[in-house]
Amino acid sequence: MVVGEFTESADVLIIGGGPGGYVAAIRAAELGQSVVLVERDAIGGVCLNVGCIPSKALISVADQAHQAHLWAERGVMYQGLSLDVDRIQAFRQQTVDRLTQGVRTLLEGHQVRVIEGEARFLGPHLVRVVSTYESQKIQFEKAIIATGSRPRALAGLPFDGVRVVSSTEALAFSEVPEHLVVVGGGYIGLELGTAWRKLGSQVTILEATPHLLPGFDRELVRPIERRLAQLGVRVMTNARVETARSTDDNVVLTVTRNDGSEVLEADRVLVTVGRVPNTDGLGLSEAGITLDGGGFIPVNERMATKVPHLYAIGDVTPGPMLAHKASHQGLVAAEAIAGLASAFDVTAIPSVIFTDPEIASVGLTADEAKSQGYDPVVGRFPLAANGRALTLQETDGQAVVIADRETGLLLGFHWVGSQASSVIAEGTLALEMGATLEDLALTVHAHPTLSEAWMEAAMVALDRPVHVLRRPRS
Amino acid sequence: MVVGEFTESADVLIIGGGPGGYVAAIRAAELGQSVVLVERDAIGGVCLNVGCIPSKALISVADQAHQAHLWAERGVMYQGLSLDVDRIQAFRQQTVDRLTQGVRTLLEGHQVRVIEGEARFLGPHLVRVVSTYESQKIQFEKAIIATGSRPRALAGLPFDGVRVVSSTEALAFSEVPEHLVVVGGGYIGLELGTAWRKLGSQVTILEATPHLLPGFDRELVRPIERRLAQLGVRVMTNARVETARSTDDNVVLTVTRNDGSEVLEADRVLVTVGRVPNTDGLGLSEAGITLDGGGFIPVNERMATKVPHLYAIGDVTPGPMLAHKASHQGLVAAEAIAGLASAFDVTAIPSVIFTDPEIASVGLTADEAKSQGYDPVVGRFPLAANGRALTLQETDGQAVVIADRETGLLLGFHWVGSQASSVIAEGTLALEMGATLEDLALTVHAHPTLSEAWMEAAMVALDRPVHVLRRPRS
Amino acid sequence: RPHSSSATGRRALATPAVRKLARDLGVDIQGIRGSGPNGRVMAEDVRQAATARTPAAPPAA
Ligand SMILES: Cc1cc2nc3c(=O)[nH]c(=O)nc-3n(C[C@H](O)[C@H](O)[C@H](O)COP(=O)(O)OP(=O)(O)OC[C@H]3O[C@@H](n4cnc5c(N)ncnc54)[C@H](O)[C@@H]3O)c2cc1C
Ligand SMILES: Cc1cc2nc3c(=O)[nH]c(=O)nc-3n(C[C@H](O)[C@H](O)[C@H](O)COP(=O)(O)OP(=O)(O)OC[C@H]3O[C@@H](n4cnc5c(N)ncnc54)[C@H](O)[C@@H]3O)c2cc1C
Repeated sequence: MVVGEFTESADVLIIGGGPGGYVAAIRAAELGQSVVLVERDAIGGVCLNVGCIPSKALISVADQAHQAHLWAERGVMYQGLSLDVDRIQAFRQQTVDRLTQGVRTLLEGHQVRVIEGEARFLGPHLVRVVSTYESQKIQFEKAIIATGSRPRALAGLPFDGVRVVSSTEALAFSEVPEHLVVVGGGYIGLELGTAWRKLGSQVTILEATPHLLPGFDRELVRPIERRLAQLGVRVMTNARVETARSTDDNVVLTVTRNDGSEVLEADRVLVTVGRVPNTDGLGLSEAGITLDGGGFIPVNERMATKVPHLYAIGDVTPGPMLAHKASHQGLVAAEAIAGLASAFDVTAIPSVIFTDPEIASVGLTADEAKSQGYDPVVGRFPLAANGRALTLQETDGQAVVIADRETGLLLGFHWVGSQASSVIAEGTLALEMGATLEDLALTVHAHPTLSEAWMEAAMVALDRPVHVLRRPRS
Repeated sequence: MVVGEFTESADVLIIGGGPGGYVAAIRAAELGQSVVLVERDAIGGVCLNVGCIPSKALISVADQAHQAHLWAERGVMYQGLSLDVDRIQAFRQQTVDRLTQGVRTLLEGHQVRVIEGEARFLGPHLVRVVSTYESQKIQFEKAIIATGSRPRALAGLPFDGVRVVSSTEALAFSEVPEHLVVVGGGYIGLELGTAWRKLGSQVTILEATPHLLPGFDRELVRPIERRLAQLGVRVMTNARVETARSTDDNVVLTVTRNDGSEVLEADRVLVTVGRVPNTDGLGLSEAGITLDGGGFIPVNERMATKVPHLYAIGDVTPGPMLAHKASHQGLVAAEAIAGLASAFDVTAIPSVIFTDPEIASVGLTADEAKSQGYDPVVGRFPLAANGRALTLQETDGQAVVIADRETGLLLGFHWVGSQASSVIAEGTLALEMGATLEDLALTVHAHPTLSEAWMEAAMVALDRPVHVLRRPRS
Repeated sequence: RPHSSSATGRRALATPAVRKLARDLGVDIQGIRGSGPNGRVMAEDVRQAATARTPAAPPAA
């Protein structure tokens, strides 16, 4: 029971300051709403503080350390390489601080009131916000729930924050682990496992299914499997942690595979087996909201829940858990609240994985296209035949375009290789614009650039390849 | 006079095996023509042998050497960094060899007959090809002239191949110059000057006009000027070489500027003051072709010259001297010859400069848009506010989009900053597809990626910025 | 419309594939009034222009 509570009011209350919530706040304020944003932890959410940004900062440093080995044979040689983990971590933190400070400045500039504390619904138009020192109520016309997600824990291997950790701690290790075991071969496990391997750790990745990156096209994943092998990362698929026991300096894991079991000793265990939406402990039932079977909040294309004045965006809603999905939904929700006709109505959401090499994908795979009733034609172009890739010494990978055979309508773009994150945008725009193979093939692509591979892949699909030999059609 | 000459014949004769000629040869063969390709020097032309490819290979190595210094403060510390110029040059040559070998394999696979030698027209349907050992005549139905261009010499500073050199020799220096003077502040001079500076040479760049990269938007060039200054490259604008005298180990240059003159001593002088088309010495008048004032071959949109069965493509035709222009024209010429309805009918040709940072540009600048009668709206987004740029520590630069205020039609994309070469493709596709600011703003861009800056720039132009504060409209 | 292609002699607004279609069907795209947004010439506009221009062609079937 809290005494002397103060009650604020706002047109729009936003709960959660991640890439969903803070973008919604900026847009709502731009549209003239009075906005209160409640954040219990750090502005910027998972993405800016312990997700997208710090992981990519760590990966950049790790890449640099690794590049050093590769370039010796090309004439850039050094006698010794040493890593200063304190400086690496300071760089990661600076990057985070610069961006989160930027977001705070934007929120101030838009007169968004930011309140620190944990929000919980008391009713459909009222929340209580509790922080360490105080508590207050906020009354609102409309609200946007943008509380994001948290790492899923494994029953037999609970997080202890030191030896058995989530991505949050694995981004901030103050020393390079001796042996890091990554439980879960999804994108977060691969990104962080690769980074720490490049910084010197022995790394083992355990994946319960038969393949790394389940759900991704096998052919796209192959260059990553090759690179992991070259790096000396041990990958164990069909592997399950049976028992785990922590000693003073180690965790001892018993891992079973098809063919038997094995004991692994690790000084750090990173568990990345998915994320769960933060929809518990929010008092959603007081607000009248019911969750779907996965704990997500069902929304319509204007991001409204069943309770018309309550909206939800980002990781708490069904669909891919991606920052750019959260932000785009944030814009839609803010505009819908302000009375604009906006809707979440996109042809495709790209996804990027910052492994080595990177993978990016947007739209349909050939199989998905088939199951949607298309007769897909596939054009592939290897980066080994791309001049820019050669000059960068990044020839492992390929560009793949998927189109409808009859109309040439582009359906999907997939890239494994250098700078996937940068080249995928052309694919997303092509899908949104309803471009065809001819459109892509007839668009002049600068030479020598990686994106030429999209154009060449389109020419392969059109059966008029230039830089690869024509193959008998299937 | 040559005795016992042999005469071959072909449907299509192509003179010059650069990115124009070899691409035309592949496409013509694909379309069922019998093709002879004559090349006097090396298959792949300037671009693959002494242009695009080796320059970018050298730039990659130089960047790597330079990065090594930058990353120390982020915790990746190298001891005893040294450069092995032999290995660097071997890497450059390997890259070239791999690509030119690939092109030779493609030509073989398409049954293109490649003849070594120099071609010269004897008449509208006949050339003589002279090589070191032999000479022959080739009779043809149609021909494509793709003889490219060569470095322009400066009257007072003739190439001597050792001290006063063109880009060809400057790519292949067997030692890092002590002091490299670059005459000409165009893209080739800047690319190579920056690379050799990063490899340790003292570098001075002389530019006769008031600005580096004449013709480019000043605001795009500024980050490059800043970087050159940081690197310790001396840039002298409004500077002209008055006299030059070679000694045994040096060239002594007298350089005049507005305010007086100065003497520079250099062990190497790279002259890059433009390129001239290879249209002399070809016997073009025997073929009935007349040149324009600049020495270029006028062509129509099907790449045909005034003589209907003779086509010309690439650097010998008016317009930008770029490899991708040459290749696209090569496809058009080959298809036109085979009776297809193809035409060189593109909305925009992108151009990329591999300076530090890179610049890429496609479509109109604001000034050009104005002079074409548009009321342009400009959206700028700084890379310092882009998360991916921060994690790469490449925050200098910006994305600029130009659109028609009334309709939102996108007119131009300009980028200075990291990976300009990769992100520009989205801009070219947008222009070709007739996309608008709304199309770009509503296309979900993956986070964290550099291309998000295009989307943010579009939102700035639409006056609903997210990651920068709104500015009072001008 | 002050910015339509015919008024200023600017290029017709159409995608590369539609411009190719016009060439393949032998239609001058500059002369077509586009039905798409911003006066954009769509594939259908080109096909219609091609049919309209060849009334002499015998009707199919
Ligand atoms: C290691 C890692 C790497 C990732 N990399 C990428 C990537 O490269 N690209 C990508 O697109 N995605 C990436 N993601 C996923 C991305 O971080 C999420 O999709 C994104 O953060 C979701 O945004 P959101 O706004 O929905 O929620 P969040 O970012 O999770 O933000 C929710 C916020 O709400 C606050 N909150 C929760 N409950 C309450 C409450 N009751 N009261 C007040 N505040 C509350 C939380 O403290 C949090 O700050 C990564 C994730 C991880 C863990
Ligand atoms: C250092 C440098 C860097 C460059 N970087 C880039 C870049 O990054 N991107 C870009 O787009 N462009 C770049 N260029 C420009 C690019 O190289 C040219 O635009 C391109 O090579 C033109 O192609 P082409 O086929 O017209 O002619 P070329 O590549 O010049 O090929 C012409 C060929 O014809 C042969 N030839 C000439 N006369 C005869 C004859 N009489 N008989 C037989 N053969 C003959 C020549 O030997 C040559 O091989 C660069 C140029 C230089 C010098």
